[in-house]
Amino acid sequence: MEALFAITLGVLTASGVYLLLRARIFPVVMGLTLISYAVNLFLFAMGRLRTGVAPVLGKSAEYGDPLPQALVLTAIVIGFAMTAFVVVLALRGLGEVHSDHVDGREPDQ
Amino acid sequence: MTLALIIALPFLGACLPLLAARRGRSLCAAAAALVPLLGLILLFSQSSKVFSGMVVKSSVAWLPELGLNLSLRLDGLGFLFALLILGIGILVIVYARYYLARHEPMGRFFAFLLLFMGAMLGLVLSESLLLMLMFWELTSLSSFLLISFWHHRSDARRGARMALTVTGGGGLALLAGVLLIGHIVGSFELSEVLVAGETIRAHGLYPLTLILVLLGVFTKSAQFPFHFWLPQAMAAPTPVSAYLHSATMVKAGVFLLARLYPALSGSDWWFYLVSLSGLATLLLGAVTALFQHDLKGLLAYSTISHLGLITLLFGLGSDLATVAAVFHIINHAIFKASLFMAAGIIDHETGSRDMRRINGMWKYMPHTAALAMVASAAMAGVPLLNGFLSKEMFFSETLQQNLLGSFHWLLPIAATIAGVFSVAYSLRFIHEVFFNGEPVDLPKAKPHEPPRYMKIPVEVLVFLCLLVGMLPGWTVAPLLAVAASASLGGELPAYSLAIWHGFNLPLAMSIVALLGGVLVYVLRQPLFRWYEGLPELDAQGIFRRCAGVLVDFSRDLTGLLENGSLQRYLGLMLGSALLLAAFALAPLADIDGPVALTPMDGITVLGLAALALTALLSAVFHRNHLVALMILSGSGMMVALAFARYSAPDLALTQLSVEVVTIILLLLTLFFLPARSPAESSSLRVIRDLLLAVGSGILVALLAYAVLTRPYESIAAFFLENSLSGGGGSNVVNVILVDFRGFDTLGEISVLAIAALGIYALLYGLHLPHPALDHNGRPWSTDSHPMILDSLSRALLPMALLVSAFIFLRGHNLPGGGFIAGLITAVALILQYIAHGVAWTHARLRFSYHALAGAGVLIAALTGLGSWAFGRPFLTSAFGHFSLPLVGEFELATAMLFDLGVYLVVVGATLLILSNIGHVSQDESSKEVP
Amino acid sequence: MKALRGLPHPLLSLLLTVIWLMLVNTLSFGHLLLGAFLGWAIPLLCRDFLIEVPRVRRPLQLGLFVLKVFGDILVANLAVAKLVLGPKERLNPAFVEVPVAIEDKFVLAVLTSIISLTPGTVSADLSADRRTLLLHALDAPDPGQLAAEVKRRYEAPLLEIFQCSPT
Amino acid sequence: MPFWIEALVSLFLVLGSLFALVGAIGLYRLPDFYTRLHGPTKATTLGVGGMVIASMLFFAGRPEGPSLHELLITLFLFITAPVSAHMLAKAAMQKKLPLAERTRGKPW
Amino acid sequence: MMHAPILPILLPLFAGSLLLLGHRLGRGIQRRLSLAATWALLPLSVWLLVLAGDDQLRVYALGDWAPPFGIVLLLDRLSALMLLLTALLAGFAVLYAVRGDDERGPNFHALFQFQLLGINGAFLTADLFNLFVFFEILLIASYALLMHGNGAARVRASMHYVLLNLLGSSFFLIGVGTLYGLTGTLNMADLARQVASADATQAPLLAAAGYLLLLVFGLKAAILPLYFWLPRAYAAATAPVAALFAIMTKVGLYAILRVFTLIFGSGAGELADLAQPWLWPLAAITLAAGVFGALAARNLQTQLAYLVVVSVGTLLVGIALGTAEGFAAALYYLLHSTLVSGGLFLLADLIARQRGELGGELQHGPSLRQPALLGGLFFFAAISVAGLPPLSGFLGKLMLLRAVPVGSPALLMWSVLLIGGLGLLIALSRSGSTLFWRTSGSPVAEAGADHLRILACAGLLLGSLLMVVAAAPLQAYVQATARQLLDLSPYLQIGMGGAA
Amino acid sequence: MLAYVIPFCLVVIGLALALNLVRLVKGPSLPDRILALDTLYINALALIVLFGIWLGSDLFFEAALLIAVMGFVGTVAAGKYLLHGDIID
Ligand code: NA
Ligand code: NA
Repeated sequence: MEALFAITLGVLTASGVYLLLRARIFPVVMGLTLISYAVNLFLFAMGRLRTGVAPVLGKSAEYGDPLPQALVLTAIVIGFAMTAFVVVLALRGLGEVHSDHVDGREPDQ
Repeated sequence: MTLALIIALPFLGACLPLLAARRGRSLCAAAAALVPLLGLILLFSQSSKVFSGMVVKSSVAWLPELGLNLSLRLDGLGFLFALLILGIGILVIVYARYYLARHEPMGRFFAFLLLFMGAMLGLVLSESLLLMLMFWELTSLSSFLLISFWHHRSDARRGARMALTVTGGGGLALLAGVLLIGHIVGSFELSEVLVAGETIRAHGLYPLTLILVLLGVFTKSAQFPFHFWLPQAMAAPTPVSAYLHSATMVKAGVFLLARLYPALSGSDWWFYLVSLSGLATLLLGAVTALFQHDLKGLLAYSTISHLGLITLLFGLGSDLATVAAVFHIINHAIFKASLFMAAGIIDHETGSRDMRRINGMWKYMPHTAALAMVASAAMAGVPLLNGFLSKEMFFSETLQQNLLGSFHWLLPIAATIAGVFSVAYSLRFIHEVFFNGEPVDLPKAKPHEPPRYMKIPVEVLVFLCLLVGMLPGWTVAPLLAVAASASLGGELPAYSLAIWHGFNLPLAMSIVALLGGVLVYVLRQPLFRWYEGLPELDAQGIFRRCAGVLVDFSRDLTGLLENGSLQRYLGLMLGSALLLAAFALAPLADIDGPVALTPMDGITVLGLAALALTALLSAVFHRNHLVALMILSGSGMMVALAFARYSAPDLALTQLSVEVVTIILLLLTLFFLPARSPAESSSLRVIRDLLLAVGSGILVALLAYAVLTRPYESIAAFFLENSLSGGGGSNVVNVILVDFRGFDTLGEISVLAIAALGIYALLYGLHLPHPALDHNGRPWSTDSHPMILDSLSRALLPMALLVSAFIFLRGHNLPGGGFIAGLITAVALILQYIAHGVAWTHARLRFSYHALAGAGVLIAALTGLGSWAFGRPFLTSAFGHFSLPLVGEFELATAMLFDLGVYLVVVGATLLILSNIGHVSQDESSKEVP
Repeated sequence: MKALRGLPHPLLSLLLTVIWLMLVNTLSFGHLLLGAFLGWAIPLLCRDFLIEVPRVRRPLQLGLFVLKVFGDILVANLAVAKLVLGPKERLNPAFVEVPVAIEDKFVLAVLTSIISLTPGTVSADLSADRRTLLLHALDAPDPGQLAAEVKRRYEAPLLEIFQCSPT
Repeated sequence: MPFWIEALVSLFLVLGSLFALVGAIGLYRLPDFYTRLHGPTKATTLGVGGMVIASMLFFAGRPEGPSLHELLITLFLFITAPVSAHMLAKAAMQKKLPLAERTRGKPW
Repeated sequence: MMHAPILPILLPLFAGSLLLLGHRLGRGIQRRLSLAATWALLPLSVWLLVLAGDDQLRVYALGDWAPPFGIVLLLDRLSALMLLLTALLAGFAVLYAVRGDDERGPNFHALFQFQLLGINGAFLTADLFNLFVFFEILLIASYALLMHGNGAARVRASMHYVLLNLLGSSFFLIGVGTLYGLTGTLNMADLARQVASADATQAPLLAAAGYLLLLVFGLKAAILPLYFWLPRAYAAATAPVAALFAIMTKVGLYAILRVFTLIFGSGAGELADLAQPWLWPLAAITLAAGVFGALAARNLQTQLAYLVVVSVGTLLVGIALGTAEGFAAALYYLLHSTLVSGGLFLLADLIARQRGELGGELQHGPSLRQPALLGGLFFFAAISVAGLPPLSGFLGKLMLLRAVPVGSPALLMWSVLLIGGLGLLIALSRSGSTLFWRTSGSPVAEAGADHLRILACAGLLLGSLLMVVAAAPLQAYVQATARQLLDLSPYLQIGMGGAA
Repeated sequence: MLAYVIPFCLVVIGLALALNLVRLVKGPSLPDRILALDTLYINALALIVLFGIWLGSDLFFEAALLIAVMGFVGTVAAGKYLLHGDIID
């Protein structure tokens, strides 16, 4: 399963990076979202992939590594804050430079 | 201490003229002159020691490990230079008092002059080479200010910048040279360096060291090929030229030659580099001087030529030549200063410096003319004047050298030619200015003698020319002796300062030079025509062009690197990461680690495949934003399921909630953003991006797989063991969040609060036009608040809040917690915004989101602070199990208070963000947002 | 139940308390207290948002009506399953306009919800004057009959239970 | 766990999942958006209801006692599914999405 | 006393959240609160510096959880020094801001305090993931501060800055994740112990993680090829923000210094001195690119931004050396360049204000209202930045030059440093003579500069002089700091739960 | 018995999810995609409930509840977007 999981992360990353390298802000934001999915899953997987071992005491015989889960939680929240900032920055950009190009100007200009 | 005071005086005194300037020009000058006067007194207080051959030293340790100490030294050479700097300084101050116009800022002028004087004094009185170097660069800086004194003139600005660039740059080379000397000798103190000549010359780095030092010397002393800046510096007020280009600034270079003579001289490298450069400068300066029509230009090239002469003498490497060099330093300083001052008087009185227009001044200013003529004669090397004596010694030395082998005769001939031209340009100066008919078209109609006191400095100097020229043994001999012996660092050779040495070859050379000079001057017309025909070497133009090329190159390069394209920058960053990672991973023998893989099951395979597929498809469909967003949301759901599948219920909850809030956020912005991206990537760009994307994907997959198949020992066991006993909760992830690593969480909610603040500021005053049509060109529905949604959303709110409370309260022991609870509350309230609009909702939500977020952070932080009262570190948790009748046992934990803070921040920040975006399309009238 | 001072929405409070007990899955006294507290506090907190629910005149009839609706949902689903899995030609999709008499917003919302959950119909739109409900039916050979059926089967009982509109 | 409970759980699970599948099939194969809307709104909702009841029964057999909270999910879905469907139908009509040819009473 | 290390974090945290809570309070109260909180950092950090001066490492275990399990703060000489520098810079920046720049948009002071929270936290934490969190705090605050006042140029600059840093944050997480996945720990000292004992099957993976971190820090530090966000961002920022940002690149350099001495430093076994071979050439090309940028600049603020790049390259030379002398020189230069860059950004604003619409454009323009004052300050700052005597820039450069061992690398680094200095001399003399001398007409500015603004600007610039006067004790401090950094054993004690 | 029933149900729900995904990708209209997404959420809810039974764990209840809440709000927001553009107006 680890191989498939790793490949999935790879596909997520690749799709995200491709989108990140687009010129318009919305695809870029989607790329960031995909990358953050990949990164969060990666960080989470560093506690290893196991089933039925949720780290809630008394609910199972064994427990998985809770630390990466806590880290990912933090990362998700921070990622949300950042995404929100970027999209609003894009709105501001729309108001100030009238373009959704990441360089703040249409390529011909 | 005295030495330090001599140096410090001008720096401290620089404010005196600034202060005195308001009280009148004479007082200002007097205040300025007071400084070198005091310096002279202090200097002379040391004279007995110096003349007895002692080296006066003082040292204060400053940065000993750096080799930079405040150590000073006064020996004969330093004395000589200090004397010139202070003495001529006083004269220049007196002169400038009358030279500067009434409207010019005299206080500032003298302040700059005193700064420069201090730097020069520091330079010649330093014992530490590093300290000397500091003063060296200070002279460049302060001379920059002096040369650019008339900064409204572009030639002054450019001349100053050129001088600074060349001499400052040379200073940097010198710094490297000095550091190498320090490296070789192990000390920067002159007393150690000067006795280590053998070691230095034997060292492999000697040639490099010498070249670097000479770069400093040659740039400063305007030696070929760095001579070009000096004539440009003539844009300075004449007192500046008189000071900088006779006795001080340009002499700093030859001072260094004299200073380091024992340490660096005595090798072929020295001989060839120094003497050939000196020779070239000597000839070039002498010849070019003749053809200058500008009075100061002539003097500038003459200065270059004389500096060449001095350099050549040092280059010859004999003790006698060194004596001659030191002697010529003195003589040149005296006559050149007086000549510049005379030129300044002429300029001042006629308004011009063009010798073709200034004629017949003898009639208008006979006194000045007489002084100038004597000084010129000294410059030409006419007997009975000081210039003659040192030039005679020079001729004699050129005859003595035998380093050029069979070409040894070249040097005396070249020296004679230089002498010829020297006489010719001196003659031109005298003849064309003071005689040669009537003035032509001068700006000032009736030239006359300058004020009485303006001439006094010139008179003093000319008197000295005569005195030294006629009574050398009585006047200059002791000074020369101590200075030369200090430079040589040992015994003086036998030499005679007599005026008459009998008929000998040097005398013959002098006579040839005098007669030849007259001849050349008489035949000057064809020479002038020849010179005009030469391709013009406009140093300023070349310099400007060089600077232009440099700037253009910089602009091209910078534009090439920093082309303003984010895609390029991101590509570079990703490329760097791939490169570094590939480099790191190359030695990895086996990707597979020893840990066995877990088996596959159908539903997980399907889920992961769906995740990968939706990700891929959202990239494929990315140009249609909304379609891609919908597909992307599918990925988000799959991620949540993956968390659930692999034992992370809290993560699944969080992912889900954040996902939905993000979708709402993106939908809010999509309303304003274009619905589609244009197809604008070139196929090359697409290929590049695909390569980077695939590379990044492979890197992440590889890292993940490699790590997952390797064993690890984690600190997790500690958390599992202590969660209940130490943290009071059985949901270990939550206990980590609010207790073990509560500090991270505090940071995380700060990020959220800051983002909300920043977003509020971003949206402040932003009003985007409400698109009238949807992306297909149809008008939007006017039914913005459908009745069913309206009713049911209101009915759902209490239930959602209840669920929120449920998730919050059980978070410590079961999946949930303040963060998710906060998002549920926020989403439930956002639903009200969606269902009823901003105005309706705001009317019912009467609290400030700002304050809510602030209160949240504050509560969390105060909870952490509470532990201080119990002498525990920040964020130390406490919990207890309590029991009440009927209710039974229940738990209270400070962590819950902390979690409440988290909850409030999430609610406040999320609502602040979303409601304010919603507000962007509102009319100005309904602004004020909580 | 009448609204009391300090307990403005007793029914809602009760409902929330019950839901709380369901949520926590325990019947301890502590949770009863907590649930009651939340049931009291939440309506207070969001009192400006709460929708007016007309008084129930016939509680018993309401219970029967709920059961009937659940039965209809089950039956409807079997029917829909048959239509979904069967050949597409068997479908007779139609838009049907149903005039509605209910005026109360909440009850109207309940009606549209029930319509959407039951016999092959989805309430697609409500006219601006809230007088006409537009339905989409998956299989309606006779649209007129469908409209009448909806009015008879769902609207009439609701009107009776809540007595929210003069008929 | 007693056999009859297990059997009941199994029954509800199978029924629930099959209804969910029916909803998905409807979403997949029905001819236009409006017809597709019916599957998820009804069948899927009911399917989930079935599974939730199965879950309730399953956990009721454990020492902690009966588990009723799953019912809330169903309750919630029954309240929300019509609203979602209504919003989407309104949106589709706003966009004038194409109707299956056989549709009668076309509103435009 | 015991809580000392956390105070520089708590002070801005409480100030920031109070400002948030009272965001409707009057400007005056907000300003006073912000000023008080910022200036209180100064005595506090002096105290911490004195505390750190006894060469003991002070560990503050948050939540009373011992390392490596809980998060710990670490106060050593390096962190104390960085805190002091931040306090100085921030104090003057906020002083400048309260004269009106804070009114250009909402929430300035709260954001400013949160910015300090992030910076101070990053300097104090000894936990790698916590470092990530503080990085994010300082980044999000910097995004918002960069946009303070809004406007097209700021939007363009911010977009690049934000997006590049978001990618950087992803790298950070992957790096931290990989490290955790192999070592099972996050405490830097504990990581150092684990990394040191890594075998050949793990080392390449750890190295990859290390390089990802290097990239992240390099992005913050603005090292080529990652500095491109900087010129526009710094040039576009409001003056007090740009001044405060002078410390931002230094946070990246600090992180490089910390992580690549402790975790991947000389004691890292197979991975010893992981970054050093890359830092040499990077330092040189960064410096060169910065100098060319400064020469190319058409606008004063842009030129100053490139000077920041130059300073990064310069002090990276010292870090690349990996020796105590190199570190000491780099730290001295770091102090110098931060203060002077900060002061220069304020000065540029003062100048631009007196040039009307022309602002900082390097063209012939109107006369200034206070040419002597501003020109004098500019001359002073330019000397310092170009590394000419007698100011701190010279001493810093001298220390660096002396720290480079004589040999073939010296040839390269000396050349780059010295020729770079010449380039700066040319660039600054060009811009200075244009701004102050290529003028005509009467001044367009109605009045002279605000006194408090001048005080803020001059205060920072005079730091350069102060650093010369106090060069000896400062050198002693930075040398002791460098020695402390290179002596790993006390640090490693922390990872094992002991407070060394 | 459950040992056979659960895998069967997993396959059935998996199939349903796959069909949802097909509709999500295929569209053709935006309401179709939103509907598919909404259905995906509810099927995911079913999957999670199934998961809980499979693992015998009641830790999945909150996730299921949350999907119900969040999926609804997401769908409403998207629906309103299509309807009115400005979802918070
Ligand atoms: Na809106
Ligand atoms: Na129906």
